[in-house]
Amino acid sequence: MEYIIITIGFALTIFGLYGILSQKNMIKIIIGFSLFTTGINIVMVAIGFIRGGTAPILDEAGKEIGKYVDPLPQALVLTSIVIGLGVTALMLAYVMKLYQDKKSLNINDYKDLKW
Amino acid sequence: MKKYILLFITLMIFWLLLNSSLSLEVFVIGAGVSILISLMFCSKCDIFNEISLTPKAIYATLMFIFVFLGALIKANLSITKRVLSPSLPINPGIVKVKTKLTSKVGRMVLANAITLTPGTFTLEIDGEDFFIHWVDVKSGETEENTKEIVSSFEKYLKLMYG
Amino acid sequence: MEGILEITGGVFMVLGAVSLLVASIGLYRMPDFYNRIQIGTKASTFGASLSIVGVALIFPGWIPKLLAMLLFILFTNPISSHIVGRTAYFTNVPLSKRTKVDRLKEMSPGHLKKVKTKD
Amino acid sequence: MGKKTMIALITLALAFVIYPLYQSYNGSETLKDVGQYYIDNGVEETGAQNLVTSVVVTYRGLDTLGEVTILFLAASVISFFLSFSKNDRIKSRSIRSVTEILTTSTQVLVPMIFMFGVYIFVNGHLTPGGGFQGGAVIASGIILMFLSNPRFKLSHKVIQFVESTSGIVFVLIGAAGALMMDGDFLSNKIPGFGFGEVGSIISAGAIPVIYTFLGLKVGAELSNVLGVFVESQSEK
Amino acid sequence: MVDILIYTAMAISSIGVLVALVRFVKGPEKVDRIVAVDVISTIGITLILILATLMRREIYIDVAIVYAILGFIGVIVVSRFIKRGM
Repeated sequence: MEYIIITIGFALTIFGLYGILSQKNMIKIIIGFSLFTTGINIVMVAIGFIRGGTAPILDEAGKEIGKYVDPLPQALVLTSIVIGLGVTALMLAYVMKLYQDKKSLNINDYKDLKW
Repeated sequence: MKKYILLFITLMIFWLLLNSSLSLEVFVIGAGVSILISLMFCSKCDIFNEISLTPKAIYATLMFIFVFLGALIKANLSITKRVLSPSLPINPGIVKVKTKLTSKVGRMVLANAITLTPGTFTLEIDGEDFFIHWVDVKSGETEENTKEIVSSFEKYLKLMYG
Repeated sequence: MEGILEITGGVFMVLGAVSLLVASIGLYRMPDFYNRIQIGTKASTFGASLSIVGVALIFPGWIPKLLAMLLFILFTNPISSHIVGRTAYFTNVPLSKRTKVDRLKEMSPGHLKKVKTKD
Repeated sequence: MGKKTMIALITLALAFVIYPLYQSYNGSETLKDVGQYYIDNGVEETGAQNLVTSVVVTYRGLDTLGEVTILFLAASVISFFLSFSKNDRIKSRSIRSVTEILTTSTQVLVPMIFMFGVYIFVNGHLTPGGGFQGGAVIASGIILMFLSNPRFKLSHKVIQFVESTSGIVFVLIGAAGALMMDGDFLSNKIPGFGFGEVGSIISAGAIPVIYTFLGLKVGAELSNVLGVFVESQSEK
Repeated sequence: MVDILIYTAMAISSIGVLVALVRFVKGPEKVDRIVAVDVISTIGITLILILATLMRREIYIDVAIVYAILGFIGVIVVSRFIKRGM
């Protein structure tokens, strides 16, 4: 079971990197970035998994099972998701500003920082 | 004033359902939050004024729920038959029906009920006309279709929301 | 040792899953968009509701939360599919060839002018 | 060498780098030391049933403060970038009128979504929820208001008031922990906050209070970002 | 016995996700994809419910409600994006 999850995580990471490198449309690059982040988050959560464990919430139903997954990676992933959201929103704002200037979403039209 | 109280009661019921507990702290926190939210939003929630709570309306509500559940089950049986039969027996079309309902809630509930019941799907609302996509069209006449699709729900909704 | 209620709940959940599968098959088989959304909305809403009823039969202590969820699903699913259907009609998604009547086309053009997609 | 081959090579290189990680992974049966410590002592030390919450708010509370600051910075930079001049305002954003069903149902749904967001962050120490999740749900309610009413405008004064007040209260509660108790910043054992029975809604000391203000702050920030995006769309 | 029934329900719903995914890939219109996503998110809610039943934990239902809210709003947002103003 945990192998499925970690495979999906790594596959999303690789697809995300491929999307960042191969796409020309800036919105699609942002989507690739977001896939990359999601893949890494999934891998982090999967590393904290324990066989037969349940969510680390110790209420009555949880105490019956008595085996919990690691809470630390989940807390880190919560932080990572929020920061990823901020970064994605910032990138979208930059893209909107760039589009207002040049009316183009193609990354090849922006050569101002190319040497 | 009525709309504030009704929104407060709705939110409170939702809160108690979510918490599934009736202890004092839950009740107090829920009441506080519900009052805040209903004060914030009730400049726009005019639809709660249309709900009437007379015994007749409550009876109509219960009857509506029964009719609706029956129609839901019938709808899904007919859908299963249609989808799984190899020849795909469909006969689609967009028809127009008229409704006499004037209240906003009633029209919304009617549209949702039409969407969830046999073979019909609300595509557009324009004044008193509902445009409905129907899997099994029999005729294009507005009156016949109104009788077939709308009238079974409408008589209860008329009592519920006026 | 299980009670009859739990077995009934399990059967309800299987029926709900079958209804969800019917939704997917209908989505796959139907000839045009409007028929697909009909099947998809009705069968998926019904399947989710049946599953919720099944869970409520297995664990009666969960009924309040499940009731909130059931009401939410029954309320929002038709709304979202109505909006998608409207979107489809006004972006000129074609109707199937088997369509008999289209009374919406006869509307006054001023009110129902189709949206031009600007690309 | 074409561009396509370069891309394929770089992707393959990443795959090769992470393949040993993937291969050496075998699902474990026991926890690592830190995780085991949290499981054993977390409930007694903080009073919160949800251990993720106790990690986020108490054990790693300072990191959360930094995280909220990053979110705040992102929101401010976005509103700085996309700020638009007040004199050229468009007449309306929409081409066609919004369907009647959406405007009607929004009046019921938005208060309920807000209530659900409040439920999520008030119960952050009992259920899989918390301030960030509740804030996101509240912001999704704001999206629904934007969608149903093309002329809807967020009141920036209210947003700024909610955001700054909850930020200040968050820091003040942390400072109160440092002053009154044994010198831990953002400790949750502050006299005056309820320590009920574990599992009831008033328990875990300052955690629900902190999470409530965190939820309000995150909700206000995300709504502000949404509002700025929508307003910059309606320019020209 | 009940567990077997629940596992059967899980398997059938998962097949449903796969069949809906075929429609998502095939299209042909954008709205077809949206409907496929709508159906998949409803099946996902049911799968979370089934998981909660198997693990016997009530708290997972909260996750399902959040998923229902986000699916509803996501569908509306995407259809508005297609129509450029509803």
